[in-house]
Amino acid sequence: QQAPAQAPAASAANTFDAVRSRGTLVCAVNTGLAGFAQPDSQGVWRGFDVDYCRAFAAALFGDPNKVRFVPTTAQNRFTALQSGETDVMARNTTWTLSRDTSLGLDFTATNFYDGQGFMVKRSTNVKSAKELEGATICVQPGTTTEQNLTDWARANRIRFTPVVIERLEELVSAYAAGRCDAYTTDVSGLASTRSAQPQPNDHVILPEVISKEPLAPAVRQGDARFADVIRWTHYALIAAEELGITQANVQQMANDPRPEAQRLLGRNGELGKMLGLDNAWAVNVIKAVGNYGEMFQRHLAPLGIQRDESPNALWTKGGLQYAPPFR
Amino acid sequence: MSDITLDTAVAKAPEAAPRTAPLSQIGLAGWLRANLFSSWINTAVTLVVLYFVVRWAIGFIEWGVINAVWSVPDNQSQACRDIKGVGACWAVIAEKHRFILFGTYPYEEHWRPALVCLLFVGLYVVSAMRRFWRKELALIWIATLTVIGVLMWGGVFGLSYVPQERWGGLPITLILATFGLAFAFPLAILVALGRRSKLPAIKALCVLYVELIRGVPLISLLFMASVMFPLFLPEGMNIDKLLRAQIAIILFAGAYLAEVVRGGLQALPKGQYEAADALGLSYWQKTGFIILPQALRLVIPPLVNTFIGFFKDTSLVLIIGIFDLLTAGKTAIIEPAWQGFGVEVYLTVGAIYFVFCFAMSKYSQGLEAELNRHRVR
Amino acid sequence: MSDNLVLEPGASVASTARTDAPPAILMDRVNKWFGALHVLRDVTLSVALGERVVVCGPSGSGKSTLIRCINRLETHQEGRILVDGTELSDDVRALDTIRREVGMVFQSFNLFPHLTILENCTLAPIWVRRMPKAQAEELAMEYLTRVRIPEQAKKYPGQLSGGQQQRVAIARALCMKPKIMLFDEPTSALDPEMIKEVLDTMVSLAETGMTMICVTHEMGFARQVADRVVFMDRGEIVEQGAPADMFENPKTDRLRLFLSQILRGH
Amino acid sequence: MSDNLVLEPGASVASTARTDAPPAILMDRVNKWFGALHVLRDVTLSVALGERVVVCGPSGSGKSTLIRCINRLETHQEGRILVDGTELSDDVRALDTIRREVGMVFQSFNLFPHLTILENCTLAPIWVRRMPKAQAEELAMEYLTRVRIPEQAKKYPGQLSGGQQQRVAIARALCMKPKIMLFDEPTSALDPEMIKEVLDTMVSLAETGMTMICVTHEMGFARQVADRVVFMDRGEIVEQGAPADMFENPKTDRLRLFLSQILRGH
Amino acid sequence: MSQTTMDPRLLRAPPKRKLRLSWADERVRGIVWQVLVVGVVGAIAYWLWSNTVHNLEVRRIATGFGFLDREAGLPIGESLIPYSPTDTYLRALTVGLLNTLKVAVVGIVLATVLGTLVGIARLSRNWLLSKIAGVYVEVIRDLPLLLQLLFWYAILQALPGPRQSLNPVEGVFLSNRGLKLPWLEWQDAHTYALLAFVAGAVGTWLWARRATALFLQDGKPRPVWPAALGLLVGLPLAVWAAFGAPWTVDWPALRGFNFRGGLTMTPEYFALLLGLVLYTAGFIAEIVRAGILAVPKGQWEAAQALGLRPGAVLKRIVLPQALRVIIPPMTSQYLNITKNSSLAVAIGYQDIVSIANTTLNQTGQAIEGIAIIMLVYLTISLSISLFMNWYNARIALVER
Ligand SMILES: Nc1ncnc2c1ncn2[C@@H]1O[C@H](COP(=O)(O)OP(=O)(O)OP(=O)(O)O)[C@@H](O)[C@H]1O
Ligand SMILES: Nc1ncnc2c1ncn2[C@@H]1O[C@H](COP(=O)(O)OP(=O)(O)OP(=O)(O)O)[C@@H](O)[C@H]1O
Ligand SMILES: [Mg+2]
Ligand SMILES: [Mg+2]
Repeated sequence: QQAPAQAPAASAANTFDAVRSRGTLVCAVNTGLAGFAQPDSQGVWRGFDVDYCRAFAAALFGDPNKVRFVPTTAQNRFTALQSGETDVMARNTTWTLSRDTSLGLDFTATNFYDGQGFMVKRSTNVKSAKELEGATICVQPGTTTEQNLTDWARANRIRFTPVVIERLEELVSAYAAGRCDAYTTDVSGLASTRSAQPQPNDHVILPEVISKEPLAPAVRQGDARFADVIRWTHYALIAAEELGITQANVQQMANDPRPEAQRLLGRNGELGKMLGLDNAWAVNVIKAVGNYGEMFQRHLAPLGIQRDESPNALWTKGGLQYAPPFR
Repeated sequence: MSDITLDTAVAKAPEAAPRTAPLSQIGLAGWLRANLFSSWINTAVTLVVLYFVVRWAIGFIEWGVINAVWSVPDNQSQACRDIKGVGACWAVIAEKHRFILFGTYPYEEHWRPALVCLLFVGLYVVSAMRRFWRKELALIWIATLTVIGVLMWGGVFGLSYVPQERWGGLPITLILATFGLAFAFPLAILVALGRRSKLPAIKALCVLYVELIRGVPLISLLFMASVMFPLFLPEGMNIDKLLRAQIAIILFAGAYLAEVVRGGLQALPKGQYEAADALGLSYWQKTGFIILPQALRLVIPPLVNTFIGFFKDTSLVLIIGIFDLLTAGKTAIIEPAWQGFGVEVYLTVGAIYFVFCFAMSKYSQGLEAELNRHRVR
Repeated sequence: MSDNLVLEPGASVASTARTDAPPAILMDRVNKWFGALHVLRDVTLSVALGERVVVCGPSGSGKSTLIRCINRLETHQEGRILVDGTELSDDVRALDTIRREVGMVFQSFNLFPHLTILENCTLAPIWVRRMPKAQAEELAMEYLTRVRIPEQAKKYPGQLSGGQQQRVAIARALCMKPKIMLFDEPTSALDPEMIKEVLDTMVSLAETGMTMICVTHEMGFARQVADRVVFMDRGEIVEQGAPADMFENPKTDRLRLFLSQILRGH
Repeated sequence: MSDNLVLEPGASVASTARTDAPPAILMDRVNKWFGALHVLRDVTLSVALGERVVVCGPSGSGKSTLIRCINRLETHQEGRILVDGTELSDDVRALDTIRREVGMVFQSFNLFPHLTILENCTLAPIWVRRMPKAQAEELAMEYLTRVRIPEQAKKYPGQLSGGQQQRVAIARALCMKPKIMLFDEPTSALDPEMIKEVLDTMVSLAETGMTMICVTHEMGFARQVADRVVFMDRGEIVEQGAPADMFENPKTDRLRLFLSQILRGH
Repeated sequence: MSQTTMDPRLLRAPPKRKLRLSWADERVRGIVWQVLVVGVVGAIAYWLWSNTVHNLEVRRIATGFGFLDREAGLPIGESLIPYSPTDTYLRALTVGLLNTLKVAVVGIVLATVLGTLVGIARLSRNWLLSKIAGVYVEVIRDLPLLLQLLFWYAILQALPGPRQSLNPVEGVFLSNRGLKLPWLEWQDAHTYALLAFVAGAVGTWLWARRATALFLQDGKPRPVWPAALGLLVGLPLAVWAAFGAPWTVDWPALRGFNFRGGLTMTPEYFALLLGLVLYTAGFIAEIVRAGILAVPKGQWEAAQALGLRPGAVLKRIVLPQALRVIIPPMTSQYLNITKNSSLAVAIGYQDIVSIANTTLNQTGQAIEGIAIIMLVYLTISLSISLFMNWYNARIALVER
């Protein structure tokens, strides 16, 4: 299974050096998905994924602004990464075995645990996805979503009429206008769509989650060092939250006596050097974007995405977000 | 003879004075009668059309002006939501117009793409004027396009560097269309010449290219540029997305323009070719000095029409995720606060496209009439 | 064949009009405006059956408009026009009747380029007169022989010279067996050598006793066949009379001026 | 009839041709086909330096093709053509040489409408002869003065009358200082009053001793300047000789017929 | 003179020419040029090809069309043939192709009709009508088609939901789920009645031709409509009755979430069709107008002067001449409508591009996916061109 990775290794092996010598990181993001990546009225990219890109840049260069965002569609996201047009992809992409193995990519660490669900209008009085027999369902093509839906419908003997629209905005507005009875995508997407509706309470996200959708940033296969930086940046964000280090208090926390905090913040040990980075890398990251919880709060909570009791909660609170030890 | 002329001039024969036509023939009444109510069927048509036009116009004015919301305090789109369906929410334009026009270009640097748009318009205006139809025009184009590149990218003369992914909105549309034309044009000339060549292999190659491209939709070429192009290049070499789309548009435009140019070449009398041959001019001298200057002049009106087509077609890059005017417009309404105001944004974007295309099409019609008058004389 | 053309057996002497019969065309104080432009002013004209009238006058004087009013290619706005006893009005049936009775030959031939010569000639007899095709073709060949181009029947108009085309146009009009023929400067778009062949055809047509109104500046033709010459200027009939009389003794200055001009021109 | 054919190359009875010098043009049993159509049949013709030859013959007899073969606007398929000692073949360099030596004037002028008169005349000297622009313009003005239209130099062809345009075309050809001039019916697209001015120009050119081959039906011109008249029919040279001789005593029936036609036509 | 014609030299055919190997030889130069150009193009093509092969290998992207037999698993909203997600990719693509054809064919017919009407309206003597038609043409032609499609789709979505759907006539529902019409429960009898109707149409056409021929023979006009009535209405009815006149109407009814039964026209299809038809009609209108204006006024007048009625003038004189001018540009509009139907992908109508696109996304086989799209369009374009050229040649034949 390693064989295919050999040839790209030639060019991918030095992604780290290439990025460092270029001085900017090129990060693939969604063309527009509320909460995750989307330009605001002034044309500045904002969102959860976007902040991850900034965090990577802060880790690599100590400056969160040394990043360029390349909007990608569902079709060209993988080619954009394969061809070297982008260095890293933080674009709500599900980590699957086939993608990990056959596309010449490496997924790093799951930064968001998602799962596919359904949303309906409250007025339909539907309480469970099983009641969707005969419904019209809005779905995006060319993604795992579409296949999950057909698998699930077959398993549950449900007939449905699909409305398949490529661009998300269109799909959402089709649902909102009542073109479909139900809208299916990852729960996070549902939540963000729901919160964007004039009356969010008119929409219900059904309890069934029909798939696992771990979203993870991906890099080209072959440069383990670069992948490490990406992976550990994520872990730094988690660890910061575990340790209570925030954007606001990261300077004061430098004096925090806890050894793990000392190591994370580069006061103690050479963890940054080991990654090939500055020892203050984690400080830079947190200064730029805050910790994981802050990012979540900033971008996803306003969309109505629950964190408590979801897999995205810290492991200490019953979730799955867990950082390996910084030592 | 001359005295007769004199006679008539002095002594006019008695004649019935020209009467004015009956009132029903002239003036407003005459005009109305002739143009709107000349027969009962005509009258019926007039009334029906009038009814619909008036009803639609009143409805539109009510929605678009009287009941419209023009602005809201920062992102509080609730006022807009309340009147949805009854009035337009122009507040979305007030809030998002700079994003629609310039996309993700750095906000403080928006004067640069704005200047670029003005330069493009200036370029079009200058190219439209017949007194600039000289060789120097090519220099003007090269100079302007260079300045545009400098402005957009920056990185020199104290302008900050702006990478290509941050460009967006109207400049992208103008760049795709104009650079598309500028590069497709020489290609088109070569292909058109090739298609008329006596050498069978070259001719076949050109025919194949033109027919292949014209037989498939532009979006399949754009898909190819976006998905397949990276496969064509050696590893490690990559071309950014805008450039790939630009190449697809150039290849596409090249085929259509080649047919336009070929039309001009065919319209040129054979005698011009023969006279040039008889003077001993070589093939390239003949082509450059005699054939092309005349043939291209003949095809300027269809050229402008083709250009309008490309201008509109650049909107298809939406499908591969490039932030042109239309994509920027659509992206503007992703933000939760502004979702659902597509019609307002589409109308605005449509108005921008319309202004450009309408101006060009009027110009081409005028030019065509003028050139035809020339040819008749 | 010639009996097809001779409308009244007694009409062999073509010199004078029979004023006793009801007039073929009667125009009574006809007025016409194009917008505010007064193009026909109180025109009163009566043409007897079998009479041959030549209309002349300076350019823009309303000659074409006059004869185009007769088969209602233009509508007049005041006054009355009676053709063969039928009054021209908005009535569609009256118009159909009149158009069948009146043949017209245009300056620019107006043959139908997508039909052969024979088809050009048989079109109206078949679809308007509902004549069987074979009979219509026979008739058409007769008239084509009459204008001396039967051998061109299978060709298309584009393949014929101008003079030949104009003769086809005459044959086409004759195929409807009209009582009245209108000619609007039938020779002015032709080269000199072709003018003669068309004029010859018209002369021989005149000799059959056909009622004709012809706008032309061919004074030779007028002298040879016209019973009457009508001189128009600025939308009025200024003077009319026998050709010899008119040309030798013009009564009005306007006619004198006109004659001097066209004679100088030739 | 075939015994009347005069085909021997030595048959030139031209009065002033210098037969001692090598011939300017030598065509030896030239044959040409358009597809299956045999347009030139064993044409053998020798034109001495300084000789003036007029070619005439009925339409379609191959006159244009003959002279267009001389500067290879058409390619012949059999036989040899030598121009000023260089043989015409697929060789591009030979062709370049020949085209510089041979000037051509067309029936329809073929001036370049987008260039001024002066630019029309200097184009080839500058780009083919690589003459400095100033010198080329001086030369052009000299020839334009020769054809008596120096004052039009800055105008565009569209602003000139037909006769003037044809004189520009002659000047344009002369600017390449050709040894031989070819004329293909240079006056037949002109109005009568303009024919004379072009013919005058050609006569004065002939007086400078230029080698000329001219396709024309202007018999007056032929009589005045031609050393020899060549009569072609159906792709063959049927008869040739001094103009006076040819016109007064045509030896073949075909020439006699032809002469009677063109004389009647005029 | 005939002696000359018999001249044996006349029968001689042109000789073949020999090639001389020299750079100065025109033909040698020609060959060298061609080899050079074709070589360069070939080299570029080879370079791209070898890169592609290498990249495919490296990225482990399988090539070949084997994936066509695999299960697609992609849901399709509307289909002319039975389809379920368990079917193969090949079948899914076939569904897409049929959907493309459905839009293209219906679009061509409607755009031609609308365009002709608008073109004639622009020539109308009614000032208001002609001005409105003019404004329509200008506006429609100066806006990108994609924008128009999005606009119409947005408008259609603003229709009320199925529960509040407009119900202008019993059994007809218009909602944001599309247009629902009552439809017969199809039985064999209906198939036979339909066949009878087709036969009736052919019969009517034959009779119309015969009537014209007879009319040309004896000049007696024979009305076509009684026969048409009998053949087009009577015959199918009789056949239907003979099979027992089954008559069960499938009324669309709101059950659960959606209407069940009846005939559906989805908003996606409708928006695409509307957009394409309105857009293309703008161009066709101009073509028709130019075609009619190309017939000189003298032709109208001459025909009128011969006593032809307005209908006959149009049919026998003006249209045959106008068509010559109209057909070639019309062909390119038909090609455009077909190619533009690919924009369906933007508004969720599942045409060939949309399905091939999803396929290449799921299988990663970009080259094959795009090759399929191109091949389909090239084939359609070529067929339309051939048909229109044939038709053009046929009517050109009438002229010369
Ligand atoms: N369709 C029209 N609309 C407006 N004015 C017209 C129209 N047709 C003719 N006229 C005007 O009416 C006047 C009479 O025109 P008419 O063609 O009858 O003159 P004419 O005597 O036939 O001239 P000619 O000898 O040049 O043919 C002219 O001034 C002409 O400009
Ligand atoms: N390019 C061509 N292709 C085919 N046939 C041609 C071509 N050019 C000329 N011909 C034919 O060759 C024959 C000779 O033509 P050519 O033009 O030399 O005659 P010509 O004597 O100059 O006649 P004219 O007095 O009409 O100019 C004619 O039958 C003509 O139809
Ligand atoms: Mg007139
Ligand atoms: Mg000739």
